[in-house]
Amino acid sequence: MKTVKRKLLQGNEACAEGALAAGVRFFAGYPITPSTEIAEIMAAKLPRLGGRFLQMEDEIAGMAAIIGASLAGTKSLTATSGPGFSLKQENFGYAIMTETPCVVVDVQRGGPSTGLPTSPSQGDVMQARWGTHGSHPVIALSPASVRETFDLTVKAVNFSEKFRLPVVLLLDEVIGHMREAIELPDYDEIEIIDRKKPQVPPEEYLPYKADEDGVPPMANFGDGYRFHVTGLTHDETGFPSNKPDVSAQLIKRLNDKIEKHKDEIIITEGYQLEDAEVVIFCYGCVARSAKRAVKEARESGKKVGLLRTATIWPFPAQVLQKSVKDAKYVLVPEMNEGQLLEEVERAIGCKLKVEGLNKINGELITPSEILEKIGEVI
Amino acid sequence: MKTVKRKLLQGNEACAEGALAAGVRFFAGYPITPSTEIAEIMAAKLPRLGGRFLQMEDEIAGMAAIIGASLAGTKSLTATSGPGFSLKQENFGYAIMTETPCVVVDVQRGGPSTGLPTSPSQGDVMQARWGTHGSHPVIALSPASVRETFDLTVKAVNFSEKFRLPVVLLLDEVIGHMREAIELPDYDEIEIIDRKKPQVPPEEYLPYKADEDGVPPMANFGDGYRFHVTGLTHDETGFPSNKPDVSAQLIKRLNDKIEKHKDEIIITEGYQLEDAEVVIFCYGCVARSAKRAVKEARESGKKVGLLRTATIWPFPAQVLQKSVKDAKYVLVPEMNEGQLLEEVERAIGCKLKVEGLNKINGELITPSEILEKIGEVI
Amino acid sequence: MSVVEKYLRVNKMPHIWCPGCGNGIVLGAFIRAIDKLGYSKEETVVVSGIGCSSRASGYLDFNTLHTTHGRALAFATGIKVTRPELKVFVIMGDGDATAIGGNHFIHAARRNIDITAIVFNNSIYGMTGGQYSPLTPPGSKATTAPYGTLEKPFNIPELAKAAGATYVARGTSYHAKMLSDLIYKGAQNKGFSMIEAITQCPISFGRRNKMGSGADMLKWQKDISITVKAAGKLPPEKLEGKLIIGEIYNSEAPEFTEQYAELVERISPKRGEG
Amino acid sequence: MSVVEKYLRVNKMPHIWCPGCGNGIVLGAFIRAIDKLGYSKEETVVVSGIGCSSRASGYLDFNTLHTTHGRALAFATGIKVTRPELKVFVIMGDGDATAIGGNHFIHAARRNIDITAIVFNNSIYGMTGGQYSPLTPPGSKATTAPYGTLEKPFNIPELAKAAGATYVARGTSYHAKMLSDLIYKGAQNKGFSMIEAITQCPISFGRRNKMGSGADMLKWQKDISITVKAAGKLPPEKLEGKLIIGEIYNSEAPEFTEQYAELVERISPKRGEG
Amino acid sequence: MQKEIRLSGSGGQGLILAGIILAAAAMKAGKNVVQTQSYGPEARGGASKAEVIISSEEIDYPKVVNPDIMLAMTQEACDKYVGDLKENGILILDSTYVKNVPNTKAKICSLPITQLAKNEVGKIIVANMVALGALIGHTEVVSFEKLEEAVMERIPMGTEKINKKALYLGYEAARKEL
Amino acid sequence: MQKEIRLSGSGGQGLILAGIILAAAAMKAGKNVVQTQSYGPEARGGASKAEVIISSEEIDYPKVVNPDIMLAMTQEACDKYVGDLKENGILILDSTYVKNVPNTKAKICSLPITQLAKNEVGKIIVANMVALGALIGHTEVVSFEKLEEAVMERIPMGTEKINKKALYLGYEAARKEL
Amino acid sequence: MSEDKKTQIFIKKEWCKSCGICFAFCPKEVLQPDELGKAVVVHPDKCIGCKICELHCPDFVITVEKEENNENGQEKASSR
Amino acid sequence: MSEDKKTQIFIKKEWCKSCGICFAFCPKEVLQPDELGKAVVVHPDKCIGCKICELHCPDFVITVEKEENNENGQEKASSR
Ligand SMILES: Cc1ncc(C[n+]2csc(CCOP(=O)(O)OP(=O)(O)O)c2C)c(N)n1
Ligand SMILES: Cc1ncc(C[n+]2csc(CCOP(=O)(O)OP(=O)(O)O)c2C)c(N)n1
Ligand code: SF4
Ligand code: SF4
Ligand code: SF4
Ligand code: SF4
Ligand code: SF4
Ligand code: SF4
Ligand SMILES: [Mg+2]
Ligand SMILES: [Mg+2]
Repeated sequence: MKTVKRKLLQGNEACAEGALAAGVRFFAGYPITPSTEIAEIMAAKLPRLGGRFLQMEDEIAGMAAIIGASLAGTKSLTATSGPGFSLKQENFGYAIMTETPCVVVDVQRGGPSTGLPTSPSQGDVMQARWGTHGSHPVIALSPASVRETFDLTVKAVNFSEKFRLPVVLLLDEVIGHMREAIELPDYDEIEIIDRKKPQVPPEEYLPYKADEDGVPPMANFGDGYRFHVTGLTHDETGFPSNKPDVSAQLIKRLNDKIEKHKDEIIITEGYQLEDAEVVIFCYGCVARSAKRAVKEARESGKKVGLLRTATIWPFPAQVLQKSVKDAKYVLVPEMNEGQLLEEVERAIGCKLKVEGLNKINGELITPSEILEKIGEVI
Repeated sequence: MKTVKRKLLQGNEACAEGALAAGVRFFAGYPITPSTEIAEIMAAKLPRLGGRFLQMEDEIAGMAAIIGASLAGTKSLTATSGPGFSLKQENFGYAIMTETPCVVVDVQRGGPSTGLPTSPSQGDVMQARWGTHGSHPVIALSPASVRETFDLTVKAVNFSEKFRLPVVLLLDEVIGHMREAIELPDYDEIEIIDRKKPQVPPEEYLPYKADEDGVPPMANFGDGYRFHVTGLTHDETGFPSNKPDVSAQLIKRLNDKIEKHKDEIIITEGYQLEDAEVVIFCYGCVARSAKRAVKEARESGKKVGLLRTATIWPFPAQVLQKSVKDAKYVLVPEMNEGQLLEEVERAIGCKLKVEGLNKINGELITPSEILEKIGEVI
Repeated sequence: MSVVEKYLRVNKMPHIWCPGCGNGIVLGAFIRAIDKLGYSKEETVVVSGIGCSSRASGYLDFNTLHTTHGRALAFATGIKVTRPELKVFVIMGDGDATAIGGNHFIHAARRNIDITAIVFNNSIYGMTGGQYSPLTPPGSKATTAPYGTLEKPFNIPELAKAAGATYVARGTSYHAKMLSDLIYKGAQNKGFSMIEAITQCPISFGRRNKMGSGADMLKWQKDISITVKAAGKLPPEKLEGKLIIGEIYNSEAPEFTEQYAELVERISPKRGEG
Repeated sequence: MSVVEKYLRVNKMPHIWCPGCGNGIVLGAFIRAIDKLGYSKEETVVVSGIGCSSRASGYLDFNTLHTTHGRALAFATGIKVTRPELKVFVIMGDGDATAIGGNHFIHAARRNIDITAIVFNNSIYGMTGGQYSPLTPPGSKATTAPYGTLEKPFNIPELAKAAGATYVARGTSYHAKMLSDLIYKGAQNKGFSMIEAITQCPISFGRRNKMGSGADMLKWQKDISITVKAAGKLPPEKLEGKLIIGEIYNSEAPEFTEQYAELVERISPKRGEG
Repeated sequence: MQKEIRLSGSGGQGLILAGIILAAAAMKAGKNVVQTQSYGPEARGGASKAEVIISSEEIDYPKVVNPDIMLAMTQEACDKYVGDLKENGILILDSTYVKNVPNTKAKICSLPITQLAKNEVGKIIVANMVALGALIGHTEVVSFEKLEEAVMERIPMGTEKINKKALYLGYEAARKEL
Repeated sequence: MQKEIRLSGSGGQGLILAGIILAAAAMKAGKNVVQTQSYGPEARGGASKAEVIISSEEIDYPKVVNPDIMLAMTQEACDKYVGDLKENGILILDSTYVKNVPNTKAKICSLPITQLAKNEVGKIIVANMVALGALIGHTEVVSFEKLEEAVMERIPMGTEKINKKALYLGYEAARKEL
Repeated sequence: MSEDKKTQIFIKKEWCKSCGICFAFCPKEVLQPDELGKAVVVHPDKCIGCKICELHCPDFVITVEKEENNENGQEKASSR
Repeated sequence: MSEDKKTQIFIKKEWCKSCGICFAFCPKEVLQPDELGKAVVVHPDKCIGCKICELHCPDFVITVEKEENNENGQEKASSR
C-alpha cells in the first residue's frame, strides 16, 4: 500500500476519516461525550463530498435515519456513547432484522448510567452483543490505536455491506481522544465492499432470498425494485409471516451468515505468544498497556505473551484456544467488571487458570498493574 | 399460609395481583403485546387502592416515571415486552446507579425487532443482564406458572426494596397469557419488605452510605431528608465525584450487594434429580414441557431429572454444579438461540456434556422434542 | 382494474383490518391522491410505524418501509435527506405519531422537510386492543381508562403548525373525497405537510364507547364535522365539540433538503474537496 | 446570609459553570422566586436533565434529582402524580427540553400537570461543547454546523401553548428580576407552566459566534428584547428579529393530579375496594 | 383423567372467551385447568385458537397436542387441525363455514352454529356461546349448570338473556344429534 | 529515547491545545508521538491535563506515569502531580497561580506565565502559548522552529501575531532563566 | 334517472367483510347484504354512479364505472 | 448620592470568576476588577443599592444590603 504523509490524528478523527474512505456519505446522530468529534468532523466534511450530515433530535432518531438512508442506498454511520447506545438498541435490532447495512460507533465511557462521561471504560462490550431484545447475531470490532481505528472503521463499513447487518465499532475514551502521528493508506488502494445488487429484474426480485452465503442481494429504494421492508418476522418476499418454519429459518439464517464467515471476520494479533506461559488476552486501549507489560516482563525473563483481539464479536474462541495451548495462565485485563472474561472462561476456563484484572475507576489499566498481577503467578 | 378461594387467573393478571399484594401503588407504562393486560388491570385497580396509574407517552417515560415515584416513596412497577424493554435500557441503568427500587416486567415475545408480537420467546434473557451500558448488577426472575407469577412478582418487589435496584421479571407469552385455576395466599400473610429507612436525623444522613449489607438506607423525597440523586458517579453524599477511588468503590459495592446475597436471591426447584443421569436445566414456560418430559422418561425407565431455576440472574451456578454432580449429560432447552446455555457451559461445560435444545419459531418447545433429544443420549 | 387496484399489492388482499375499519377508506383516499399526483411507483416511498394503520405500507405497491413504533418520520428523514428526488409519504397511527412518536413529529415539522405525513387518527391504540392515545377524546372508555380518560388530547393541527409544519389539514374517512384532495394538496406543498385523517375503529374504540358499527361511526363523523370555511363564520361557542375539517394552515418557508442543497452549493466552489 | 445562599448548597460552590455563564443568573432568579413563594425546602423538589444548566439541581438545597438527558419531565411526572402535595420544578437546557426531551415536553404540557418547567435556553448544547440545538438561531455557527445552522428553531412558547401548557412565559438573564417574577407567577399557576429563560453561553455559543463576553451577551439580550405589552403595539414587521419577553399565555384548564383525585373520589364510594 | 380441548376458528369469533368460560366451568367443577391461546397480530380475521386442558392431576405442559375434543369454526381451522385429533376424538363443526367435512375417524357433530346464532338469537356475535353449548351438549366435559354459571360471570351486564339463549340453543341442538 | 511530558492546570487554560501543538511539532521533527488528555465534565474550571510522549520507538502505553517534563499552571495541579516527576525531571511553573513552590528534586523553572500573557500580550488566553514557548526554551524537546510551524497550523486565522509573540515571550523568558 | 346512461358496478366479493357501510350509504339502495352480510347489487338500474360506495368501502370491494371493462373474478352488474 | 443612607456590599471573592458582568453593569462604577479580574468595591459610597450587580452576578459573589449584617468570609464594604 502506498502511503500519504503523516498526520497527527485523534482516534475519533481517524474513525471519521475511515468512514469517509469506506464510502460513508450519511451521518445522523446526537452529540455525546466522548464521541462528539466524529459528528463534528462529519458535519464539516460530508457536505463537501456530496454527503449529508444530520443532527437528529435524539439517538433513536439518529439510528432510524441511518437505516432509512442505507435502505435508500447510502452508506451510513452514527456515533454515540453508552447512554445513546442504550437508546439505539430498539432500532439497532430493526437493522438486524431488516438486514440493513450500517455502522454504530460507541465510544465507551464510564457507566452505568451517566457515570463518568469523560473517562474511559470498556463497559459496553456485552451490551454490544446483547443490548437489543431477541436472539440475533452481531459483529463488533475494537481498535487499539489511531491507525487501527481508521482501518477497523473501513472494515466495519465493509462487513456491514457484505453481511448486511449493523456493525458495532467499540472505541473507548482513550482511543477516541488520543492523538498519534500516523500514516493513512492511499484511499485508492483501500478495499471497499459494496452490498451485492440483485442480478434479476425487478419482477423476479425476492428481497430476502439469500444466496449461498446466506446474504440476500440488496436493491435500494428508488432504484426500480419495489419491495417491502418490515421488522416483523418475514419470508423471502419481505412480507410478514408468522409461520413457524419461516420464522425459524429466518432467525437461523441471520445467525448463520455471521457464524459461517467467522474466520473472515475475526481479526487478532499475537505478540510473543510462541513460548508464553502466561498469555494476556485483551482488546482496545488496554492492549497498549499489555504490550508494554509483555515487553517489560520479557526483559526480566518472564515468558509472557499477548493475544489481542480486534474482533470482539463473534468471539475468537478458536484463536484463543490455539494461542493458549502451552500456557498455564491467562490474564484478562479489562476496564469493566470482567465482561469478556466470561467468554474466555467459557472457551478455556476448565483447561487452565483464567483470571481477570478489572479496573472500573475511570483510569486506564497500567502496565505495572498487569505486571504485578503476572508477578503473582510467575 | 391460609388460602383464599380458587380463581381462574391469567399470568399477567397474577403479576398485577402480586404487585398490588406487595404494595405497588404506582404503574407507569406504555401498552405492548403481550404485556398489556398488566397495565389494564393496574388501570382498573390502582385508583381504587389509593394508587396511581399512568399511561405515558412511551416506554422511556414509563421507566422514568416509576423511578421518580419510587424516589418519592411509592413502590412502582412497569410492564413491557422486548421493543419496550430495549427502550427502557437507559433509564434502567439510571435506576441501578441511583439504587432506586422498582420492577420491570418483560413479557417476552419473538424477536429481534418487532418479530412475532403474539408468540412466546425467551429471547431477552441476556438483554436483562446486559441491555444497559456499563458494568452493573441485575436481578431477574422468571416464573413457570400462574401461581408462581404471583409469588415471584411479590419477590421481585421485595428484592427491589431490600437491595435497592430495579428487578426484572421475565415472563413469556405463554405464562403471561395462560390461565390456570389457582389459589392465592392470604394477603396478610405474605412477607412484604420495605426499603430501610434512615436511622439518623436529616443533618447526618448520607444517602449513599451503605450499611454492612452494602445497601444504604433510603429516605423518600418530601419526607424531610433533603438529598441529591444523580446518575453520575457519586460519593456517599450523593454528589458527583470523578475521583478514581470513589468510582471504583461505588461500582464494586453495587455489584457486591447482589453477589453477597446470592443465596437469598437464587430460587430453584429440583425434580427427580437424585439419581438423574440426564439433567434438564431450564426456566419459564419451557419448564412445563420439561416436567412432562421427565415424567414420561421416568415411566420408560430413563433416569432423567429437572433443575428449574426461577432466578435467572444472578445465575445459579453453584446450585447447578451440585445438581449435576452425578449426571452425564445436561440438556438446556430454551426458546432462543441458546442464551442461558452459555452460562451453563461456563459453569459446568468442561465437566460434562452440555447441549442446548433451541426453538425460535414462536412455538413452545414440546415434551416430545425434549424426549427425542434425550433419546439421542440414553 | 380500478384506480385503487393499480397501486395495491392485490395478492396481499384481503387486508388484516376488521370489518368496518376506516383504515381502508383512508388508504383508498391516499391512493387516489397519488394517482392524481401522477407519481411513479418507483419514485414513491411510503414509510409507516407500527399499528393497525401502519400496516397500510404493506398493501401499497411502492417502496415500502414498515418501521418501529413511533419512528417512521425519523426513518423517512434519512431517506428524504439522502434521496431528495424521491416522494416520501409517512403513514402513522395516532399513537404512533403523537405518543411514542411525538418528538419526531415536531422535529420533522420544525425542519420543514418535504415529507407528507398522514396520521390515521382513530382515537385509540387499535393494534394493541384499545388503550387510550393522546388523541382520545376526554371521558372516553379505553382498556387502560376503564373510568374514562382524564387526559386532555392534543390538537395536532395546532401542534404541527406551532412546531413548524407548512401545510396542515384535517379530513375524515366520511369525507373521503375531500381527504384525498387534502392529501393531494399536502403532497404538493414543498415542505412538511401533515394531514390528520379522522377514521373509525369500530372494534377497539367504537364498541367500548357504544358508537355502533363502522357505518354508524361514519355518520357520527359527518355530524360533528364542520369545514374551516363554515367554522370561520361561527362564534367560538358554536364550535364546541365540533371537528374542524379542511385545510387549516398553508404557508411557505424554506424546505430543508433544498436549504441543504444550497449549503452544498455555497461551500463547494470555494474550497474544493475537504 | 443572602437570600440566595439560604437555598444554595454553599459547600458545592463555586459551581462548575464558566465565567460569565448565565446559568448562575437564572438560578439566582429561580431561588428568589422560591423564596418569595415561601415554599419549604422539604416540600420542594427540583428535577433536572443533563447539561450545564441541569447541574443546577445539585446546587439547590431541596430534594434534587439529576436525571438522564431529556427525561426530567417524565421523572417529575412520576413524583408529582404520586405526591401531589410536593412542589415540583424542572430545570432543563434547551437541548434537554426540546431536542431529546421534546416528547416529554409536549406531553407534560398536554396533561397540564402542575409542574413548573424552566428551560435554560442558551441556544446551544453547552455541556458537550457547542453543537447546535433546536433553539439555535438560524445561521449560527456551532461545532456541528461549521457553515451555519440550516434548521428552523422552535418557538417554544408557541409549542408549549399548542401542546396544552396553561402558563407560558419568556424571560432573559438580563431581565433577571422579571425572570424571577415570571417563575414566581408560573409556580402559582395550577397546571403546567413553562418559563423559557434566555441565557448566555459565552464559551460554547458566544465565542464561536463572535458575541463577546458574558456581559456583552447580556447587553445583546437587552437590545433584542421587547415586552409582550410593547410588542402588542407594534406591527409584525417591526418585531422581526425581536425577542418577545414576559407572560405570553396564561389560561385555566383542569389540572391533571386534581382530575385524578376527582376520579378516585368518583369511583371510590360506589364500589369499595377492587 | 385429562381432557384436552381445542377451539379453533378466526379472530373475532370469540373463541378465546369461550375457552376461558370452559376453563372457568371446569374449575367450578373442582378440576385443575389450564387455558392457553394463540392468535395472529390481526384484531379480527386471522387464525385464532384457544385450548383448555381439564384434569384431576397437576397439569404440566399447558398446550394441547392431540385434542380429545375439537371445535372448528372455519374451514381453514378445520383443515389445519383435524389431523391432530385423537383417534376416538370428537369434532364439532360449524357447518355455516365448514363446507368440506374432513375425512376423519373422529366422531363428528356438525351444526350450523353461526346460522343458528343469527337466525335464532339474532346476533352472530353469540355464535361462540352456541358453540360452547353444543360442545357441552355433545361431550358433557363439564355440566351445563357449571357452564352457565361461568358464562354469567364473564359476560357484559345486560347480555345475560341472549347468551343464555344461545348456550341452550347449542346445547339442545347437540343433544338432538347424539 | 522517550520523553514524557505532562501539561497540567485547569480547564480553560488551553492546555489540551498546547499538548496537541507540542505533539504536532514533535511529529514534524520525525518522531513518534502520542498525545492524550484528561479533563472533568466542566467546560471551564475543573482540573485538566494533557500528556505527550515523544519517542523514536513505537509507543505502546499512551499515558504518562513519570513525566520527564511537567508544566503546572495551577497550584492544585502542581501539588497533585509534582510527586510523579522523574528525579531529574523539569518542572515549569506559572508563578501567577503557583504560589507555594513544591519541595522537589526536579529542576524548577518558575515564570509568571499568565501575567506575562496579560501584561505583555494583553490577552490571558495566550498563556498556553507563553507556557509552550517557555517549555521549549527550557527543555528544547523540540526545536522552536517546528513548534512555531505547528502553532501556525492550529490557531484561528487572524491570531498569528499574538500567538507568535506569546510563544517567543515564553521562550525568551525561559532561556533567560537557564 | 340513469335511464339509459349506464354504470357498471364490480364487486370483488371475496374481499368483502360484510361491514355494511356500502348499504348504509348508497343513496339509492342499489346494494344489499346477502345472507352472510356481503354486498350484492340488487338494483343496478337505480345506480347514479355517485361512487359513494366505492370511496367508502374499506375493503376495495366495489368499483363503479361509467363504461364497460369487466375483469375476471369480479361480479358485474350493469344498469343495462 | 446615597449621601448617608448606607448600603453594604458583601463580596465572596473566592467564588468570583472574573467574568466582568458586575463592573459592566454597575451604573455607578462602584465595582472594579483587581489584577486577576475579580470584583472589588472601589467606590462604596457611590452605591445606590440598585442590586443590579447582585442579580446579575452568575456566581453569587455579591450581596448588597441596606442594613448591616456582615458574615464571616465575606469582604465587606459599607458606604459609611
Ligand atoms: C416500542 C413499542 N412499544 C409498543 C408497541 C406496541 N404497539 C404496537 S401498535 C401500538 C399502538 C397502536 O396505536 P396507533 O398508533 O394509534 O395505531 P392504530 O393501531 O390505532 O392504527 C402499540 C402501543 C410496539 N410495537 N413497540
Ligand atoms: C442520552 C444522552 N445523549 C447525549 C448526552 C450528551 N449530552 C449531555 S448534555 C447534552 C446537551 C446539552 O445541551 P442543553 O440541554 O442545551 O444544556 P446546556 O448544557 O446547554 O445547559 C448532551 C447532548 C447524554 N448525556 N445522554
Ligand atoms: S382494531 Fe380498530 S383500527 Fe385496528 S383494524 Fe380493527 S377496527 Fe381497524
Ligand atoms: S459551556 Fe456555556 S452553558 Fe456551559 S457552563 Fe460554560 S458558559 Fe455556561
Ligand atoms: S355509485 Fe352511488 S348509487 Fe351507485 S351503488 Fe354506489 S353508492 Fe349506490
Ligand atoms: S362496504 Fe365493502 S366490505 Fe363493507 S359490506 Fe360493502 S362491499 Fe363489503
Ligand atoms: S447595587 Fe447597584 S450601584 Fe451598588 S454596586 Fe451593585 S450595581 Fe453598583
Ligand atoms: S459578576 Fe460576579 S463572578 Fe463576575 S466579576 Fe463580578 S463578582 Fe466576579
Ligand atoms: Mg390509533
Ligand atoms: Mg443549552
